Amino acid sequence: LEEPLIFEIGHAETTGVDLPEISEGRSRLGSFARNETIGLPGLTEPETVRHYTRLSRQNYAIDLGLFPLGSCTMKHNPRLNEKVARMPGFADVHPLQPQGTVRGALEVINELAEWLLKLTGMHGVAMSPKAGAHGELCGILCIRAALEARGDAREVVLVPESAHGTNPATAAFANYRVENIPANEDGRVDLEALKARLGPDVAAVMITNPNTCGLFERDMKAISDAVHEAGGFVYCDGANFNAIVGKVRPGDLGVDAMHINLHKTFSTPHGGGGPGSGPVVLSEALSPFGPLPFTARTADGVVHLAEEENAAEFGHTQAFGRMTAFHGQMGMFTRALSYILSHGADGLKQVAEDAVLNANYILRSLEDLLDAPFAASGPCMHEALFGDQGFAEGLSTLDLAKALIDEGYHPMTMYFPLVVHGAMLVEPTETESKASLDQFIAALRGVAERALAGDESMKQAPYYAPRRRLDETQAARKPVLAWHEPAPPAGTPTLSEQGGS
Amino acid sequence: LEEPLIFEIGHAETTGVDLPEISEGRSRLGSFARNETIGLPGLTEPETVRHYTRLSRQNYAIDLGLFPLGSCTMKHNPRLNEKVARMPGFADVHPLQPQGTVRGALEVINELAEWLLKLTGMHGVAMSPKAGAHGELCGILCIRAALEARGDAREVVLVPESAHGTNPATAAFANYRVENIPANEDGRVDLEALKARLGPDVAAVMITNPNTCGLFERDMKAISDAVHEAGGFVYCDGANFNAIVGKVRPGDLGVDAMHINLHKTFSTPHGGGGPGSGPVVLSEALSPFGPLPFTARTADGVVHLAEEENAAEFGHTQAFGRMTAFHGQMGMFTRALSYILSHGADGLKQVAEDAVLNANYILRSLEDLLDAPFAASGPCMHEALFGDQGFAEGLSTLDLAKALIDEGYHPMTMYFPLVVHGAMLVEPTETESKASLDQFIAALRGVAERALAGDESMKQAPYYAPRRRLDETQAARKPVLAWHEPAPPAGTPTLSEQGGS
Amino acid sequence: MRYLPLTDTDRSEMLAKVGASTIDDLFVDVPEEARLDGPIHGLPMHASEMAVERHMRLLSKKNLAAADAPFFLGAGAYRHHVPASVDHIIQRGEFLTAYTPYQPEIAQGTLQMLFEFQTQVAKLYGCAVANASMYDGSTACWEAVAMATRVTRRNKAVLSGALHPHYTEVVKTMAKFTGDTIADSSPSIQPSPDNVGLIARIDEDTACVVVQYPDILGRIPDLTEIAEAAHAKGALLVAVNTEPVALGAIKSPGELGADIVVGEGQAIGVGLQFGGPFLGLFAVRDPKHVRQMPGRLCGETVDAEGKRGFVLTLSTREQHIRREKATSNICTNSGLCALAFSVHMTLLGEKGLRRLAAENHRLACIAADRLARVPGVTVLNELFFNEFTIRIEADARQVVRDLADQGVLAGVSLGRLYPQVEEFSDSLLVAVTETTSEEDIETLAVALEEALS
Amino acid sequence: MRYLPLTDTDRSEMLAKVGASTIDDLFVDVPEEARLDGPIHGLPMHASEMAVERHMRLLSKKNLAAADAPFFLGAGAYRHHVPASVDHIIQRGEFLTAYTPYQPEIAQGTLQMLFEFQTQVAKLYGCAVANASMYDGSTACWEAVAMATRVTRRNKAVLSGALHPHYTEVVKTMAKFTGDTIADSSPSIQPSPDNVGLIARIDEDTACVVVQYPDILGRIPDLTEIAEAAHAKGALLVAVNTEPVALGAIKSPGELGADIVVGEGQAIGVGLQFGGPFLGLFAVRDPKHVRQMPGRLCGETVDAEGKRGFVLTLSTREQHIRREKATSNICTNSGLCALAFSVHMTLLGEKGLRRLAAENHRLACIAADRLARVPGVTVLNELFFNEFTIRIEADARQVVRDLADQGVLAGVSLGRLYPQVEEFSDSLLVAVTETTSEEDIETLAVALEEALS
Repeated sequence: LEEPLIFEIGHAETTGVDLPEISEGRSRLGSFARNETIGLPGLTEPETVRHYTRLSRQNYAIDLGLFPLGSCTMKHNPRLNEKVARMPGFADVHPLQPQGTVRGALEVINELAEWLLKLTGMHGVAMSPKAGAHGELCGILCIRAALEARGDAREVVLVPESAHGTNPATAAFANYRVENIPANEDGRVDLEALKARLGPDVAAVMITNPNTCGLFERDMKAISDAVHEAGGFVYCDGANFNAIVGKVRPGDLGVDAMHINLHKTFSTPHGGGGPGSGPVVLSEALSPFGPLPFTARTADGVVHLAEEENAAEFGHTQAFGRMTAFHGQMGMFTRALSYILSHGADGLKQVAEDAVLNANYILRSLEDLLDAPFAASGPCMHEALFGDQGFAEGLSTLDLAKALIDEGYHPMTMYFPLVVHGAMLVEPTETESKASLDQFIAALRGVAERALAGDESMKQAPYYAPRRRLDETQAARKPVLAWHEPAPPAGTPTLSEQGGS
Repeated sequence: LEEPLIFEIGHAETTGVDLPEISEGRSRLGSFARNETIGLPGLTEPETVRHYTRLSRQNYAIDLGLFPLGSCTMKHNPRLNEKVARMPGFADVHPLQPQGTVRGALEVINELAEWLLKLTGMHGVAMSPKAGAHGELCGILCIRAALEARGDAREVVLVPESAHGTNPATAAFANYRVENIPANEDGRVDLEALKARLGPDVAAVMITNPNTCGLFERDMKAISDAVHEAGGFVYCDGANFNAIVGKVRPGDLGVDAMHINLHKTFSTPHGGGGPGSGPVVLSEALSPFGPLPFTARTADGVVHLAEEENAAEFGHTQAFGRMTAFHGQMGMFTRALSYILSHGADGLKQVAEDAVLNANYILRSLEDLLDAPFAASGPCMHEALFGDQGFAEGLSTLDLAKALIDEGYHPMTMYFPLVVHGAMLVEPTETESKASLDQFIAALRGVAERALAGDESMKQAPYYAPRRRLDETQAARKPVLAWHEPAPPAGTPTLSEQGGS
Repeated sequence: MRYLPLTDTDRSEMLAKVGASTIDDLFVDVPEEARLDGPIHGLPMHASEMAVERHMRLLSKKNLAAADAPFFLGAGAYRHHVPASVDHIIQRGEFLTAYTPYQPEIAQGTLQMLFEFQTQVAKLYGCAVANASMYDGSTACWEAVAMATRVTRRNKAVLSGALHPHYTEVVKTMAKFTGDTIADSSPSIQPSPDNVGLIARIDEDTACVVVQYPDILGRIPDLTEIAEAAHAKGALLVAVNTEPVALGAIKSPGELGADIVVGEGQAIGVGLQFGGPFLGLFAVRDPKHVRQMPGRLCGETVDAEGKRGFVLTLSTREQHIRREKATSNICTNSGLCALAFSVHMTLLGEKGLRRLAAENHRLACIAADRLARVPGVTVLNELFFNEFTIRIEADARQVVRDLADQGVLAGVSLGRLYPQVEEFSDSLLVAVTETTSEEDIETLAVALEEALS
Repeated sequence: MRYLPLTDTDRSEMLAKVGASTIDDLFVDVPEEARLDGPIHGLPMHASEMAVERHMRLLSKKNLAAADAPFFLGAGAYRHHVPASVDHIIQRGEFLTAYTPYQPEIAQGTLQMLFEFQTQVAKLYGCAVANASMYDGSTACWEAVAMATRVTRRNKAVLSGALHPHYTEVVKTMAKFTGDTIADSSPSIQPSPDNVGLIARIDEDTACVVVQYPDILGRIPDLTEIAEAAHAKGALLVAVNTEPVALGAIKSPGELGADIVVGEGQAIGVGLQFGGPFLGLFAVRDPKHVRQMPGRLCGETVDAEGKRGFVLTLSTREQHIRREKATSNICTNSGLCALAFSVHMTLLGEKGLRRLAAENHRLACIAADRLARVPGVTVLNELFFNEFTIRIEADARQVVRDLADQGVLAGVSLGRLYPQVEEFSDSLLVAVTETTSEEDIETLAVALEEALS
């Protein structure tokens, strides 16, 4: 049974809440009182629960199976986190309550901040960014503010070819000119090329480490040193921090700013696209410029929230501004902290080790069949990268991915990073068992063999999903972005025609 | 992907809880300390969540679609009820806490009891029975106790042919001899036949009203009067109370005892087979014999829990005993009370009306196609009854039901009541919309037409369910009721053979 | 009404379709004099979700939740930490709002879960076969007695004095009506159970001996000895367990010779809930007794394509088929509680259950040692798992109430359980689980010391 | 570790398969001097679920939850009753643990929901098209300004003084780096918004005027007048709404001529959560502006068999395709919050939203009337929906703190929002919703009266 839209089953007169009908009273709305209908359909509770339950079953999710999206870190979302986030002291408090009534909330922010600083070896942290990309922006703005504070108007940000799309978008947004830096044949940043480009116009280098080829940038420290020597800053995209948490601290590698995706490394749910949360850790050089609000513990050990009104008290006078209203993604902080405390320092280290072990196991179980461009250069980190070399004529990475859907799996990340042709980036994460990996490997080997052998039926895959391939071209060419009352079928007389004499 | 058993994927060394390994300490277990392994597999949390999420998706449920099981009342289970049941003051209190620490819990029991008494027009209520059948037993034991108290050892309980199977089982359990009473051609109890059978040996008559043909027993009051006159009691099976709640009070019809299925009439979830909850309302004549514990409000308005220790204080000295440990299904009481308060007296009346309207709508939308044996005698109550008359040779009610699965629906109750050949009992409940009924009617008409026309393919249905027809005969003939480590495949050397020299 | 999808327009159209002019035309069979005119007098009208939630929250807050106090109650209901994922899973609509799996093709989720549950229970109890759950431990206990009478064709049950008094009461209540004979007694307040006295009561008419393990005072009876004595007289041993966590630390009743093992499963996954719904467990050691078992059974089979699948089976024992000849009138079971138990048990696994049991025992030993140092307190038990009996020089019921006023839930007084037995008034059952902190134990000790001085 | 399925046996086998002798062989690329030996010093080791839950509960209990006090805070975050079914649905694993729907064939659940959400938002805002959500209202506000500069190719934004100061601050912060010009001011504390002053600031360089509706003081500005003035100069009107419930009672910004409507959706379905995650709403009145919109868009299409389906579309605007030429760097959205909003809005429907709005307004009127009778209190607003400003003869920040000590959460002082503006110190924003009882209002009035006497 197909699930209709709420607009097709709901009515304006139906509602799933019981509220009194208000007889006309005195209004303080003046002439703004609404008289037009809005056009919102209502459903009763039984209909609502059924509609969304049925819709949900058309989704793939980590709760249903392995979700090997490289660079997206689809790991298990612990249910304790959900329970904690719903405790009334976290879920039902207003961001502007007097500080004396939200001491526990402030302690959560502070406790999480302390963990992040210790895990990264950094000096300060801006907790408020709403997502990874928002955190990137925060980091770049800190760099810009620091440079401006010393009267140094640099114009260029260097970004490797393999960077996440958000990296150049962020730099451009902050009015920087973006220049690419090439990779060496190992899949890593070409240190010499980078050094050659550094100069007084380079504000920062944005590097993802582990990078989007799933490799650790061996020369990270050397890169940082060179950038610092040239007067620039190092921004590290922390999307892949899960591969190294507890194994190495970015601060020890010379990083000046790094955002942390709480929904990746620290297991808060993706929810079909968000919300995320992207705290940014900062080096000593950048910390003074971190945005408001921020939390700090004063000498007496009490936690204080520094906002516009009291930043001066805490000596935080050079903040570059404010990234968002209120204090950031509190609902994600409680979840991430629950996760971190559950794992502890020992468990987080094990997380990185298991994530990396799982990825290498996949790499080595498939490299005989699929092209693995950097396999020879050594182990990968948390994700394994393959290319489409050897696929039969006419069959693509897309076809393999869609065929994998019919095997019961969500596909891996496709065509990213751009540096590998027909790239397939597989990130199993640490929350998969060996049995689960073995089953996935068998399925992937199966479709890979078909792609190599030229099984044309793959071009029509998926066959067994809730939908066959969807026409994205039509969607973009004639965008239908909202539901509209269907026009009456041709030939139906209009009301006036019907009633006309 | 098929979902394996936990025994096939779990390990003794794996656990989804973090508990310390206890080094051998002093033990007070003596020689009883366990040394054998138990053989329980463990899974980590990610594996556990996935296993059960995937399993759940092989179930049909009211959240997924209409569930027209006659006599089972599969209505929507409001989520507020689930939230309320989990409030710490209800979920996290021990049944033997001092009464001063559980005043609110006692108030819930009392408030719900008051509602049940007012809705039924009865005098007392035993809240502790664990389910409908347990409530039946409670009611029959009250009757037995009342009769014994007056030294009247009657031996027979009269039960109509169309009764729920639990009715005769209950009477037999209480050491009564069960005799059937016939139905008239209307599908109702034959009053004259009943009257003829009444006498000094008849302890009680057990009647379901509305009955299992979905009809209201018009002569209920006359039946009660006749039974009372003959010195017996009237037990009413309240499984179908949802059809008449707020429309008529069983107490006004002369009923002496009736159980109420909170999971039917009052929307607590069935949970794949339970838990239920079956409070029993009692007439003034039977109330003194109700089992412990019971709650009563004393003159000062304070609620007291009467248990063995204090029953005398409350004048309840003739209790026939105890049905269960503790106080009954508290978790169902909080849910049922939330539901009742949500609907209120006006809403509950509407519930009955909509349930009956929906059933009649189904009856009248199908009677032209399917044999409806009692359709001519007037409206039905909350469920519509059809028979298999006219089905093509070789096709049965079972085939129709299984074909309905392929249409996306759970089948109706089949082959019950026994008085109609190939019976199909359809109960839509009040929580279905007209659109939902129309869609179901169309599907049912479709399969009915195929059954009438002799579509042989129905005999193999379902085709699109998680499983095709299951071999119930094999299951019963060679019962496999627990998982066993599979024997090694033939030819595999045993350990001793492998190691043998 | 937020739960009623019919609109007034729908109602009019549908009345027209069924040929009725008003809804009351559909209630013609209800005698007019009994038909109610409007909403029942004296009851409130419908209320918003917010209003109902508020009302229920106020009632909830009138209770002292276990999490808000040092907590030592047991006596058949135990407080354990239940992982959040258990509650998540049982709230999946596909489990929560499904019916009894009578249509197996679209109920494999519930059925496979029940098959796994049965196996877990059987292993835990050291038995061959377990059923798909009963109402609770007390009713399962009666069902075991009834089954023993069917198997042995005798009608007398000998109950250990140390069986939970509610269980004893349920058995006696049922037997009063079925006509079975029940021999019971009160427990003897001694460091070890009175096996000699119990064995002496077994005779040639005895269908079964019913022994709780660990018993109501927390003691651990030697089932082997009793099993041998029972079997020698042709009787069955029914073992009753109210704390399944104990079986992670002590031998299973099946291993010790019990023929039928029943118990309360609440401690794993289900929670306290003021006493219900709970979870009755029922297992038999000898597979040949399966056809005399009460309750639902889930069995493995294959579908028309040969795929493994599960069905409810052997239902010829049950009331909906056998009617008055059924083995029991039980119909509804505790499916959702069985799911909670099974999920929690899967999370625990062998390793987790053993560690959980060890942690319970460790803390209970600490508590016993600490309380023994309180002047006026004597620990009765020689052996125990996570619950033991103390005797105090005061009326324990009053002490429990006084401590509750101070926010300490000290345990279950024997006076609460045996109001008629004067000599028990100085005794108190103290249960300790992994949710008890050493600080809680200290608080109890200090409060007791003050109460007794 | 309960979240890590690999056993030690697995790890050994897998290391062998990948040809490593220890796990550190896989970390060879990390310079040895930077590699950490053991767990990071000074941090605790792993903890059980019970221990973590306890720790977090203790922290939670250090906060005064809104449900436990008469509560009057608003200023961009509103407390409304969220039906239990909303939370049930967003916890379905298939919604909660899904990723961005990049594989539409197996993400129709999320996609259809987003399509429905977009339509609901568009209708509510009186617009043609809404996107699939942004981080929150404040960032959506900046995105609107940035979009206006793209559309008009001008780079000056005129902000109403009565825009939420956090929103103003976010816009100014961003503009500092992009080089756009922001003209802003503080609100004038008057019964009605200063439209004349605002309109006077619009010039030929202005890309957009940004007006909050209702504004930070709870007043309702006449958008029509501003829209006309802006359009006359070739500028766009950006309307900002922080309380979507208001739009059940007052005209939509689109209807009044706003070109871009953005806002905070938290009030419907999402809850307070100490300020996040919230839900940015973004819509445009004119469909021709769609290709300049930021954020994800979900569109209808068909699959290979002609069945209706939904996909993310027009992604050529987005960063993962356009990189440095993207319309915004936004990537993650607020999918789960959008789901909560959409479910709650579906439960409300037209009728429910209007009744909810009417109930909010009714109670707010009662509160305004009652507070006006407190000596020393003046109600500022001429018009308001569910929030209004009062002036009190005292330092409002201090009064709020003092009342909090008494367990009354009295509102948001303007001093908290505008610490630098001395003259605002006597002003207090009071928000009233359906969760406020008349008893709460009375409690506030009495407490204020005491505080001011």
